[in-house]
Amino acid sequence: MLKLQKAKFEIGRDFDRCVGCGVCVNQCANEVHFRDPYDESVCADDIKCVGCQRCVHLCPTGALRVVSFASRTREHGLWTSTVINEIHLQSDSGGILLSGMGHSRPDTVYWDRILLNASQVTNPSIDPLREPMELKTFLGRKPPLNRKNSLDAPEKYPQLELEIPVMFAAMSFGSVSLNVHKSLARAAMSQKTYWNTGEGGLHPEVRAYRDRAIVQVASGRFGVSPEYLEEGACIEIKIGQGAKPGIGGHLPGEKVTGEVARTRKIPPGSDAISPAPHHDIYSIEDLSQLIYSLKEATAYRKPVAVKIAAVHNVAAICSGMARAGADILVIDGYRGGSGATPLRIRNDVGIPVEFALAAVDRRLREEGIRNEVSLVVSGGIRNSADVAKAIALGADAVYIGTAALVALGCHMCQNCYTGKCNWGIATVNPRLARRLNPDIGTLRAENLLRAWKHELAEFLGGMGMNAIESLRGNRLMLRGLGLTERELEILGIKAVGE
Amino acid sequence: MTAVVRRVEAQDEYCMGCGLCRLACQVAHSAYPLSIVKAMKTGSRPVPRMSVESSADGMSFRSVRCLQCEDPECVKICISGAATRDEETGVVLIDEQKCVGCWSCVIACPEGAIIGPGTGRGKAYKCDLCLEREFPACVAACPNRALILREVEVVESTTREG
Amino acid sequence: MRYVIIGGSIASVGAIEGIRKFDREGSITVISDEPDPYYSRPLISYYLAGKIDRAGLYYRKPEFYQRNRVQVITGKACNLAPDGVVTLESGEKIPYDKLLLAVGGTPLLYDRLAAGRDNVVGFYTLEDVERIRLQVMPGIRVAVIGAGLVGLKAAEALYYLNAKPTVVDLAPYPLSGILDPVGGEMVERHLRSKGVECKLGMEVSSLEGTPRVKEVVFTDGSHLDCDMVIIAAGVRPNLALAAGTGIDTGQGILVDEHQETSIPSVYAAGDVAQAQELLSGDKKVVPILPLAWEQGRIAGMNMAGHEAVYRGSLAVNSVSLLDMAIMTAGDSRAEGLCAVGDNPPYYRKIVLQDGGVTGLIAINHVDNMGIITGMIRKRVRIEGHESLLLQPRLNGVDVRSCLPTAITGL
Amino acid sequence: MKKMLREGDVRIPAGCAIAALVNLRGLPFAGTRIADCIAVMRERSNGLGGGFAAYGIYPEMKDYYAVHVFFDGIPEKREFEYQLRRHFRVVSTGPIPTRRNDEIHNPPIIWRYFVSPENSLLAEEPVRRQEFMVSFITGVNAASNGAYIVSFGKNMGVFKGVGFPEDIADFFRLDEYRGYLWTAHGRFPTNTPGWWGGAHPFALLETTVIHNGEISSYDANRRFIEMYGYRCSLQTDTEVIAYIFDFLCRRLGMSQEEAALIVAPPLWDELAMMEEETANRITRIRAVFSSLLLNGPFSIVLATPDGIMALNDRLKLRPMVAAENEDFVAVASEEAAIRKILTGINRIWSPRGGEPVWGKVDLTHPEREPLYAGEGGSDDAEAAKSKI
Repeated sequence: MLKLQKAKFEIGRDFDRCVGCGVCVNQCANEVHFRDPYDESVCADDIKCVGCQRCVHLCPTGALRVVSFASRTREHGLWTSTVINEIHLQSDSGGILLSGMGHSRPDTVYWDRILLNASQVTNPSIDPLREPMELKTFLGRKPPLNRKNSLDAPEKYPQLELEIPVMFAAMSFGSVSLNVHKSLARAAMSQKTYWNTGEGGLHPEVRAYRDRAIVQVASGRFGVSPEYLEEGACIEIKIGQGAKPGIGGHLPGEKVTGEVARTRKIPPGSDAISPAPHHDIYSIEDLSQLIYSLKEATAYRKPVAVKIAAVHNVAAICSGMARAGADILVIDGYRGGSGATPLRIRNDVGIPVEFALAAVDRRLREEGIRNEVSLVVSGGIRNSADVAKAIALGADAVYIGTAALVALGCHMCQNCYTGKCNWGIATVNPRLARRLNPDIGTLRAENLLRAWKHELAEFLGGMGMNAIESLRGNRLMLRGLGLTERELEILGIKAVGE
Repeated sequence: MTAVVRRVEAQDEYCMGCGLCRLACQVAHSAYPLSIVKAMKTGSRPVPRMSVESSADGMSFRSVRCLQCEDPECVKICISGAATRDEETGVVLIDEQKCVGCWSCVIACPEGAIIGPGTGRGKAYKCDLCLEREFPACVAACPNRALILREVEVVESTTREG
Repeated sequence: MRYVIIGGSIASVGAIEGIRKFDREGSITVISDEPDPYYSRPLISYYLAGKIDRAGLYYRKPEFYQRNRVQVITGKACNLAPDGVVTLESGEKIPYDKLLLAVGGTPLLYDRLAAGRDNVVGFYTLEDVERIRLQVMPGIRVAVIGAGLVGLKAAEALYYLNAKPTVVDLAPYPLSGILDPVGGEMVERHLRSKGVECKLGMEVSSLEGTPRVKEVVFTDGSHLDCDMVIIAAGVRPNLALAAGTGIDTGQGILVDEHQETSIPSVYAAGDVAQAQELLSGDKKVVPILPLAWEQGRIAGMNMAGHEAVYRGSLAVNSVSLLDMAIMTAGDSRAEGLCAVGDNPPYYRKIVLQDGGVTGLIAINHVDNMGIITGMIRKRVRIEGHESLLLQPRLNGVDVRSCLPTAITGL
Repeated sequence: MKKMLREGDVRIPAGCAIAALVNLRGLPFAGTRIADCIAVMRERSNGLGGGFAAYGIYPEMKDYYAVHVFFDGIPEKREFEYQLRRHFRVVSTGPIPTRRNDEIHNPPIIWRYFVSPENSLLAEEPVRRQEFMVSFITGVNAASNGAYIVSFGKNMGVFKGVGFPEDIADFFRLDEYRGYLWTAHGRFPTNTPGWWGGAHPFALLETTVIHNGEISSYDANRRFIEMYGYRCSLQTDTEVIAYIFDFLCRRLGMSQEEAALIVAPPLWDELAMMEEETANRITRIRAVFSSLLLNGPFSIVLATPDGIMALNDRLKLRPMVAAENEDFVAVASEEAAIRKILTGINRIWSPRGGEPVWGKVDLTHPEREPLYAGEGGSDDAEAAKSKI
């Protein structure tokens, strides 16, 4: 049967420059490049190319170009080439369309429609090069404020202490390589923030960074044991994920190699299936029971976070989670990434985190409990401006997943689920995983945090502040550009010029 | 007597078999060290002084190069005096002019680090640590820091002089 | 401390370097009967072929003796008194505190066959080569007696000089000392394909013609016409000096792990010494260059009062013969696992004993063979992974990564 | 043309002059002195706001709450009085005496009531009563029905309006009042239509706040404090600062020291050098009350019947000078203003950022004689003279 699926990219090779060194051949796990056995020249099979740009980066003579496949269907506003290609793919295979990473449609990125303030005349901007800038943030439950407030019982309120309000989001060993864990764990350690194990257990080689680890308990309960719970600084219950709200996860058996299997405590080669719901959480009171079970198991020494995907009634859900005992609420917007997600779910389920955050923060304030819980958001945080805006909208801190992977070399080819990540990130294949030297990965992740730290300090100084907590929930520092009245109202911000 | 000498340390754990080190070595030892394209396309291809081997399953790789032994077998076995060890730098060199291509060093080197028989040049070649460069070309070219230049202190032992 | 070294070749050089490593003050005297000291004997075939010039023969800088403050006496030692005096033929007496005998070997057959003939030469010293150079010319028919490494290198040089060499040996195939029949026949085919004739399995009965030999006569009655004869049938250790001194000898001068002879303060090294062999532990004479230097150096260090132990001889040979690379190491002639291929022909043999490699032959595709030599030397056990070592090219695949580290010890 | 927005409709940044003078023995002196002080810093105001808070001015009515109110008109006054009488017994009422001043234009109706809580409606328990009164005051002010409660406290009052502070002092005839603690404020708002209610000091019960600066963290502070029942109707920094201190000190029962630690905590770097136990305690407090950190430039004076606390932002981005002699503590934006009114200065200094300056009144001090010769009442002047 003729396959209707079309190449997405085409390889351009400048033969004047190509010296036939074969780097492209040995680096492409998709076997796009190959040596012609007859004349030893290097050729390419375009249809296999996922556009990861690995060969382009490694070609020592700059002889390669990977460009969009030029041949397109006739223009049509509705039936675009992408739409047609997707249908062809499904009629070829009969399967669900899979993808990696987060929501891909260029819908309004509300972060970009929100602008930050700066001081002029009536108050001075503060020069971060001269004055101390404080980004320290505490996550965890705070005592209710009353005359008998519990400041003197700190042991009842364990806190995570962050030197930058940016943490590395949950990405399990198995979905990413151990070198990714090492890189992020070390960077979190040196920059004094936290990294998240994801639902895949804690590999012995990253145990050294457990003081900065958030251990995740998800519906598959992979890797969970009393020791594992003890090892993290914080326990996160994952209910949902922005890339695939309402559905479970699936790590195919071929990725469950010896190390992954051991860390997850499952037989090698078996599919690691995380069910859609936790089968012991069918209601809010069930969640509460799990939260307190985990707290009991760790003697109330660690904060417990609950992560959900941003969905329509997120405010009410978060209020319930806070009252059910969650110390940290994590909201993952529809742009949140994933190693594997059905394309349709990824692009069409969930809501932007900007609105979810605004709604949740407002709701918790209306109920007077905002100060008692911490709010962490994730899902498409791309840069320090997004971080500043999220904090001004009301978040305590953010998680970055995709941005961290991009720092490690990800080029967003969205083929994570194939396990053929040419950048050594979303793979456990030892041939590929070794491509991410964790020494380099650590440096790159650290550099990203350092750079964002500098930028956050500049934002703060510009707004006349020297402490991040003065930005938190400070929506007066935000103005909306090109947003409707209703959007502005939900975001709780004024329009530019107001 | 101690001396501080250069060593290229290979972290094979992070060698991804791209072979850019080998290419850089070739170029650095060619007539056109500044242009990969000219180096590789003008005249006969330059000989690399080191190589990268993959494991049989193709899952791991190993940088094969001269370790600049303190008591080098290649120097001991060399019949022509082409192989020498420089006292000051601790670098083992093969003088292309003197080498007669007997391959004695090839059978003596336990690292398999000497290149020659397969090149058709009739001369043995080996890593000279690119002494005239700030970094050996292979180290500079490695995209994954699998090759690291270290300066180590060694206790000098007198071997055959050049 | 007075050090005296009899002999000026590679073992002598090693000894000077060994002594000077620990003793910068003591006097060193070298007694050599060759006017040209410290040249590399294996290079004489290259010199003959014109691949290198005379200066290329010296593998130490010209100021080597001067820098190491060595006194060189050209002469021949004829007597050795164990109480500390060497007497030269000239009658000169040289006292010593430590003595090294690095007197090398004497070519076999040469004395018997060459006496009185001016076109019969050995292939051992620079002097031999200079004699050949005076006589050789294109088209000349040369009988090379001995198909060992020396004989074949001589034949190769003659081939390059457009002479017509014929290699003669009693053994049925060339390099019989280090190769097995399969390898030997491969070498023979190669020689013949280049036009080098081989008369193998033939015993030389006599050389006919005086003062110039005209033909070689074999024991089966056949004969070979020739214009020149080169004797390259191997060497035997020069034991003359040791005779009657009380120094224990076998095939050569027996030495302990410090290269010291049975008489204290008298050492021996190089082709004359019979030192411990690495694999068998027996004492053997292994007349190859790297071992001579190593033994000399060990002897030198011990002479200077620094205890150094000889690790044992391992026969390692590599020769490029008319563009064929031939390598052997260890017990190369014993039975083992083989791989043979064509185009270009290659041969690989691994001799195994007690789970470790003890010998190897490689003809062509010889890249990285040192790895296996290293395995022999370190007695690495490779059970179950033997076939890896037989792959036609080790190049490109890392043998070591295939071997579980637990058993390689690498 | 659309009417310009006033405080409460919009947030208006402003610059200011502040001054405070407190007699540590609780001896009263005339308002002339604080007016002289603030007048020195005339260029720090622009004539669009000035005001004073005075403590100890109604000794004869000290058991009743003095309520100062602005009205837009008679109907609004009538409506307010109806509300007031529902909850309080009005003991005395009348306009606050004013003097004609050419620089003061369009004053509102300015009225004063002395009231006592109506027992039937208010619980005896003081905490509950205060709670009620706060909600009454904020309720009236937030409704913006044309009635604005300027101050509501015992033996104290706030006098403020649109104009330079020395003109406001003259207008309100402050030379005729004698108090032991005075604060003054001159304002430089960045918009023109000054509103009398928008002038400072800001008062909540007996606590008054004057402030020079712009709190960059305003909305973070506001959104936090509004979770606890406050409505920041004026959208000014001063208002939110007053609420924060009210929340911390009155509602949570903290000391002013602790409150100062919350609004201007030591830098983390400084904490690292402190004793571990102290550092841990401060860290804990900051973690819990992080949203109450006042960030951006400010110098504030918080006045209560028992004294003042003056505080600069942590980086000292606004000027503030403090001085003391044997009997007085004075604080002002500029040193010259203090030198104008204080003699015999023992110490004059520029307090470090985040370090509170205290001027606590010893109300039990047996000696009740004024020291200042230039003070209003002739009796006092003579007494002072005799002392010199």
